[in-house]
Amino acid sequence: MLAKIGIHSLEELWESIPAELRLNRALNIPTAMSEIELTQHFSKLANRNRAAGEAVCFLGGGAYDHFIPSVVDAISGRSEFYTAYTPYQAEASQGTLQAVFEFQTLMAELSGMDVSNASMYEGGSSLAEAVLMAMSIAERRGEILIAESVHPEYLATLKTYLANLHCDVRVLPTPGGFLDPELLKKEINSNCIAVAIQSPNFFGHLEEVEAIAEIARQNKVISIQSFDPISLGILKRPGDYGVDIAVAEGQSLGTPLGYGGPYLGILTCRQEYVRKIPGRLVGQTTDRNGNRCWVLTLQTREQHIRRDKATSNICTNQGLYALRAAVYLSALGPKGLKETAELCLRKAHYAASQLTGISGVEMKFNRPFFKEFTVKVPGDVKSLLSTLQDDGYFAGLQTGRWYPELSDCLTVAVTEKRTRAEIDGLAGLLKSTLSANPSGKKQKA
Amino acid sequence: MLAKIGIHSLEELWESIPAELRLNRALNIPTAMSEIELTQHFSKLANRNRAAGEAVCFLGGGAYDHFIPSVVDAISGRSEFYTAYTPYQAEASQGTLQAVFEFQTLMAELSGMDVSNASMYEGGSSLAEAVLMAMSIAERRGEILIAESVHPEYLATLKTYLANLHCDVRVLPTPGGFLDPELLKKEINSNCIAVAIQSPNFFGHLEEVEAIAEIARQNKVISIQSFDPISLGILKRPGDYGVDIAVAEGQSLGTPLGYGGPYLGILTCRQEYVRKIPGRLVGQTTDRNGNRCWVLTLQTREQHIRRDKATSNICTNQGLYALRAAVYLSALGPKGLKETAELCLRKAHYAASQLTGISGVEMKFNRPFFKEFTVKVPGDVKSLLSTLQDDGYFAGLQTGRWYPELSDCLTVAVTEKRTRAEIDGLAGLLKSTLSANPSGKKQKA
Amino acid sequence: QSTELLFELSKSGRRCHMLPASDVPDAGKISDMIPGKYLKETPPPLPELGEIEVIRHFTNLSTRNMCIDTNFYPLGSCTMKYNPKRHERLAANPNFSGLHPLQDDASTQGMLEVLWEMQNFLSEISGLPAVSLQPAAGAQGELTALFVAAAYFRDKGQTHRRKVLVPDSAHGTNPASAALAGFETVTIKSDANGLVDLEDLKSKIDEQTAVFMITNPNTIGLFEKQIRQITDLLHAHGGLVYLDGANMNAILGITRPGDFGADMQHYNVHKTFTGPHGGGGPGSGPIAVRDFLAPYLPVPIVVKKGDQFALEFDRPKTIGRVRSFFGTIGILLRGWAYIRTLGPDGLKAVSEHAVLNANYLLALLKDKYEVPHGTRCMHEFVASAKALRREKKISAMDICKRLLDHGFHAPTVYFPLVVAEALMMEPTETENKETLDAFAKALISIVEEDAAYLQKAPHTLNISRPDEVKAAKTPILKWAPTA
Amino acid sequence: QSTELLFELSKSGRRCHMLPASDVPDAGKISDMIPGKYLKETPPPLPELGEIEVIRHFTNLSTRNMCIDTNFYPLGSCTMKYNPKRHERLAANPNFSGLHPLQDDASTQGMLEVLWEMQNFLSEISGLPAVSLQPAAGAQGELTALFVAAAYFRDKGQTHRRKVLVPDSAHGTNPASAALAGFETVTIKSDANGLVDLEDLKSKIDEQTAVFMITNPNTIGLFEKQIRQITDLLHAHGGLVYLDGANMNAILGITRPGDFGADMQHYNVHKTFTGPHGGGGPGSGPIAVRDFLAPYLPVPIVVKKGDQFALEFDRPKTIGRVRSFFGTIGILLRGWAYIRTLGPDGLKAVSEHAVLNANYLLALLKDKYEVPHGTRCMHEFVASAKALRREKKISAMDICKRLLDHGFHAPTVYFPLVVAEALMMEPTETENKETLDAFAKALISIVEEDAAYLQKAPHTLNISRPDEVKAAKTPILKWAPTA
Repeated sequence: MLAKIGIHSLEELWESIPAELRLNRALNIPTAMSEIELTQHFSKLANRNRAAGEAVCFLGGGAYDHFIPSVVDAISGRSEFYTAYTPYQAEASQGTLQAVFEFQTLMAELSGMDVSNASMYEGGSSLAEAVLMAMSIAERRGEILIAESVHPEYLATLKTYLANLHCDVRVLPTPGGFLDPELLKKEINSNCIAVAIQSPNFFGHLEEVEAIAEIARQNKVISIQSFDPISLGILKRPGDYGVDIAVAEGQSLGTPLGYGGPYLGILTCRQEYVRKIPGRLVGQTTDRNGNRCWVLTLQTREQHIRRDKATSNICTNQGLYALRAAVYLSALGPKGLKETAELCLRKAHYAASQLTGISGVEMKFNRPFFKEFTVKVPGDVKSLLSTLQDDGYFAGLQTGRWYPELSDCLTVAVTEKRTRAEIDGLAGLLKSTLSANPSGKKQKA
Repeated sequence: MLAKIGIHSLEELWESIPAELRLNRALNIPTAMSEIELTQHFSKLANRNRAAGEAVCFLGGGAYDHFIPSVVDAISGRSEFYTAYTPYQAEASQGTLQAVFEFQTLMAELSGMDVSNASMYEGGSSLAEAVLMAMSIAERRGEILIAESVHPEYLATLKTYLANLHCDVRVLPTPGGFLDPELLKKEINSNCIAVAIQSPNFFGHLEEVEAIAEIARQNKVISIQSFDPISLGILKRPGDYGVDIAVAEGQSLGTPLGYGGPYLGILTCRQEYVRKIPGRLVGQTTDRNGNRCWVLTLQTREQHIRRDKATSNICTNQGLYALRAAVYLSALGPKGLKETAELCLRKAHYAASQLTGISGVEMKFNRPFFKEFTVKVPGDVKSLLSTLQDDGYFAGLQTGRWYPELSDCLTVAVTEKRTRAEIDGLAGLLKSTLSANPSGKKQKA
Repeated sequence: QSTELLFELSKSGRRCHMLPASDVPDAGKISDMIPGKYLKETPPPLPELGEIEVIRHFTNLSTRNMCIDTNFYPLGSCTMKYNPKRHERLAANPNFSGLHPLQDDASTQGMLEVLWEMQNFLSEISGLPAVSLQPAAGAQGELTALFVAAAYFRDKGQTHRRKVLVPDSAHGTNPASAALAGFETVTIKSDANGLVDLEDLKSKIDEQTAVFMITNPNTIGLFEKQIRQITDLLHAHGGLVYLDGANMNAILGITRPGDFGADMQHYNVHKTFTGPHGGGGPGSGPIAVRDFLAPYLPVPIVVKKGDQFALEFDRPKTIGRVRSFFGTIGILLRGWAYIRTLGPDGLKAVSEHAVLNANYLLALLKDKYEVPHGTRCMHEFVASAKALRREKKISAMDICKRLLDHGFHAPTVYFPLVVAEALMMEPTETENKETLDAFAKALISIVEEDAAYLQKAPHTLNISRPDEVKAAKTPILKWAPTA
Repeated sequence: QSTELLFELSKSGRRCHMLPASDVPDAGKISDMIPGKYLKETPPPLPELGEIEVIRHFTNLSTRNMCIDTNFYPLGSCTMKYNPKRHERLAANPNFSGLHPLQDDASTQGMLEVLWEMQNFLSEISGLPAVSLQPAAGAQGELTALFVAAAYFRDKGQTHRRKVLVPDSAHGTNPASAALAGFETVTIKSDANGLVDLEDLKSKIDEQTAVFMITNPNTIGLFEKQIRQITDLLHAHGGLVYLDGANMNAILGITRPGDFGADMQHYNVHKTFTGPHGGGGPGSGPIAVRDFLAPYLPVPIVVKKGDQFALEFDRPKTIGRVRSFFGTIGILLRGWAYIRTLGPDGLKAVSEHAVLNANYLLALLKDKYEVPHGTRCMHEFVASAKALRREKKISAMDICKRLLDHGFHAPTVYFPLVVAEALMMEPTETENKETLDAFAKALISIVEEDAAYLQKAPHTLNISRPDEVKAAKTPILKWAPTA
């Protein structure tokens, strides 16, 4: 090969790199490992983790321990899907293109919205992109209203995205565990571009989506809802409420917890905003023989053609996880989704009743909830959680980590995987821990 | 569908089954479980097993804890391979057929023999089938000689297979840990049909294959060797020694321990016996356009055509595990196989030196060994093993389980996966256990 | 993509799997550890490939297969039904797949519980009390059952019972197994209805008869209505009845071999309880037998003592072993999972839908294809292309090959031997109506095509028909550099 | 096989995944738990399918893709190299894949150690001391770096720096990211050699310049020899240099962005460190920056305190977050495993072979294809079909489509914009000589073919060329019953 190129040594490959810029030493990283060594090393590291599967997981906060049917792994493990690139060459990529088209349809059906894109990174940046999209629709800068009950990390993401765009983010307080529409009515004004809420929200409670979408509409403000896909097995959908843009973290739809990623951003909207939607879109068309087929379409919206006029820079998205979600929803079907949602609801409500049956434990907010809820507990929450963890329970999130005023609270998520025995186990352990030591700190033997 | 058939109820489907023969109750088996429940139940059962991966495994005896490169699982996990049937329709099965043809070639290269079939069930029945094949070659009944150092379960299988065929199995003793060729010379006679040995044998030691094959040849007796595929990275091959039929347990070639199955039987032989070989064979041919392709061939030997004249009834074999072996050997290549064998050898010899460095522990036999060896230990072997197991070591096999006269022995296998730290750990623990309590029973705290 | 062989792709020096360096103290040369006379200088001439080459080669090969996950596979008697993905996930659980077969029972209690349950399930489904999970495949199960029968008669001093009776419609493994168990085979004819000819049976049964091997439903897809008379007849003559369990998919929870008089049966776990077929294995062929045959079963058997499970080896009358270690665990686990997820109602529904689908397909086809043995069937039926061959020069094989073009795997052809130009079709319960409709439509369209065109089928696959005669005449069974 | 959509295959009542019954005490109707006004009577109209239908549908769809495991994929700048299977096995380890992102650090020490090492590796490879693993993809990494730059200038009171300079050969995401970070884009021309036109740069740089975004090696596959002059120039004007790391595959262990003057860079872990591309994601786009920019990086960062690892959130000048949770862990794990299995020598060999392969392919093609920017390249090069188009009416697109017939994925076409009829080819280090030879042979044979035939290519795939204009004119973005 060197001869064909016309060089005599590999060294000559680098002749265009000025000598003084070359690294004249080996990189300071560990030397190579064989697969056997890597496997053994990784296994030791794995033993220093305690996975959700090794404890009983009541953690939520945007990432949920839902069951993943084996069909999902079977399909996404096919290398034709996972080692393919973005389907630029439609003729050689109909598999991916059709699957994404099906994902788009499923997302539209699920959310009740008109259109979905091919996916976003994850829930937080999806919300930020939805706001950017609203700004693009409004064709002006202005204020963004957002409920404090939205996931705090989504809010942080939004603030970072808007930091340089001369667009203020105003957080509307939610002291009752939800955004009071009356407050919104007071705060909304003609400078506002969008109002963003999450329902079920970070505390697990439902927002008054219908009223908020209506107030937004009356004020010509774009309404944005971040939703929980599983909840839509029983709850009204964003589209039913008339919201303009609906986004979600799609992790619940067949993605492992994975310490937070890769996850799946979902972004859907009303038909009229279709040309403002960020990211990729797959469209149906026909080939020269009149056969139905699929292509990436409306690419002129994308940054690689519009370049500096783009309102989003998203390029690679979450193709493989969109596929997983499509397989997940195909496997569940409408009845499976409804049953899953109902199991979450029933088990979460049972858990709430068992926990609040313990002296000193009470619901923080008196609001309807789906699979997650926030309770007030006596004593130091952090050490209480640590005690429960020692006994095999990830009992919930320390709400005060994000909301200092809720430092006595615990946010508990219950999926369809949790059994009555596990819920009773948590309640029993919490009760005994609290009664043994009301400060929440377990006395070590 | 009922209307098309012309019936009104599912019940009518059974009208050809006399009513009195029908089961008029539900089967007495547990009621249906969803995938979630099954997963949770199975996970509890799994926790009641202690896998080789959760302890340090020095167990061998025909099943070895070799490393399986990830490429093996990646390929055998493709449903085009694992959900296909026997390749009866060659045009729709070229994938399987070519892979099996490659397996046959790899087995022939590995063993140094002329021909391999498409696989057998596992090592024990492969040896039995090799003997049946020898009987078919000899075209008579007569005596089978077999070394006592062959895997005792292979011997048991052989005896079962021959129980009704008027063919005696005579076991030749191996007091020195191998079959002494001089003994064979004495015992062999004109009534003998075949002599079977295993090298490395059940104790881990090498047999005098060359001498034994030569004695067999001189006596017009078929020589059969059961071999260890991994050992052939450094050892002379059955074909190099001139044995007539070489069989093996192929588990070492990419098959998980799996509590004993599915495993992979290998059967290879000299060219002249090709039409006596049991099981399926894939052959190369051309299609009508002259393209090279593959088909099942020499099927007239098989029972579904010869029926009651068949000398084997094997039908389904181990297609998927033959594929795994083919991928395994492709992944290793000649250098990888040699390095694997050399690591086994070096680590086994290091382990032997460390163990026999302990007072009271000594090699049982003074014979060359590959990756497995048998030592004499003081005290009660069974409770010693149980003590070591409590501390995380499957230290070896209690040789006396199969050979009462070796009740003070331990057979230890060491693969390339074992690290120096693990070997030192075993030696250290054995030493401290024996010195604390020479009877081998650890005093519990 | 390329169909070059691994060996043709090999280039010296390429590596895929890398090994670590030895971490134990250097003990010198290999020949210091093993005398040189046992050693070979160079390793076997395996191909040398990089990882991308290994993966592309086998991945591209895989695409040259039809399989259940991509195509309908109505291969009669082989019961190619869908293999649920949950089974694959469970079987890969490292706390099952990583167990060494010689670990002590205390460290394998979860495994033993599954196997113990599986013994019980198979016993209940067959109506026969004792089960051995050991046989590695259906054919070995047959053989094992005949070993058991031989041991039983030997034990009873009836070594004169040398005959095994086998219907002419039986699977080819039946007579082969009989021969290997030391018996002589006597063939029993089928009658005009495709059932065992009772008169022929009566004329051949005698005091030398050891076993009658019957498949029920038989390979024509019919239930042997006279099964009770047959089994009574055998028992009256001191013989045993062996039930070839290949077609159990038709009768789960509907009728039980033990109840209709069988003394022994095997199962194909990979058929009835949907282990994947793996392109030709692994199988798993457990057997179930009556109480009086239990002592002869292979060892070990799983027993429960209190709340502990154990392998029992101490069974003095055992035939011994038919393989090393316990059995084809990976397939047994899948079968167990199948039974646990279906339960009694689900298992019965399997057979209901298997039989429903077969009858529906039969109804769709019977006007265009001759079905010699009636208009109703159990889980499969056998059509004949005899008339088509005579009238249109279209053979069963031509139909098969042309079906491949339509994206359907072919049915079993030229079996059973009692039907000329046989096309044996088993749709199984896992296929839906649309698939059966499409398959019937394809079959019907094929008989309207030009015979010369059909004789050249398939037209759209990777290869056209292979020359099988050439393959058998001068067999090329491995690649060689000069070939 | 069928290309019916899921929704067209749906039949009422079919089920795949079954759920267990509720095991908690019945608390009544759903509307007793949630007021009816929030509830919907019927669930969303998802398709209803059995498991065999789900699996067959998606399995058959998969066969309508080219992918790395089956085909050569010389997609320039996308670095489609082989993805080792060991990475997939590791990433599936339940003790990694099963971690909840909000577990406390004490329960995730193994994970944090991997991530901490990965930060260090990426720092060492780039020569830039501080790393954030958070960005979800390369484009988000770019954006994050520009957020960091904006925060830095704001912190320094230099809010007047509004301009981001971008070469005309840059990736399209560069100007888009600049716009989203609130900057204005100024385009810098390429010179005749395909490098940054230094004079144009000098003429446009001023005190309003915030950042110069440079890709090096650039998208033409050339190393920007004057990189040191460029970076000195920027620094002299108080600006920062951002290195688009899409082409890092060419320079691992050879030269480091930090050493040639870059202040910030992103990585595409899925390109350089071979995360699988997933048919369009997930990606992972970590960034590395100089010390003085470190305070602005997103939170959290992994820190080591004694022998414990922890997530550090308390970084007062941080830009905040660009996504929720830590980052694209699954891809980062694969990247980490890649670096650990290659080591320093292996990483350098990656770049050596990537550049060797590209130069070899270039040498094979240069007599038949115009390569406007010289006869040597780094890891990729850009050929032009301009002359072919003029002389033979063969467009870059025609060549691409015809390559598909040969079993090769097409190169990147019509990019970079500075080359007419561009064909951007990147073979990567994982392809062997035989593949490059076959690919070159196909490319050379294509230009001898009839233009009309090429314009109708591909001829052998599942579909012929789709009507993209129609797709964009009246977009059909989802299935509807009447469509």
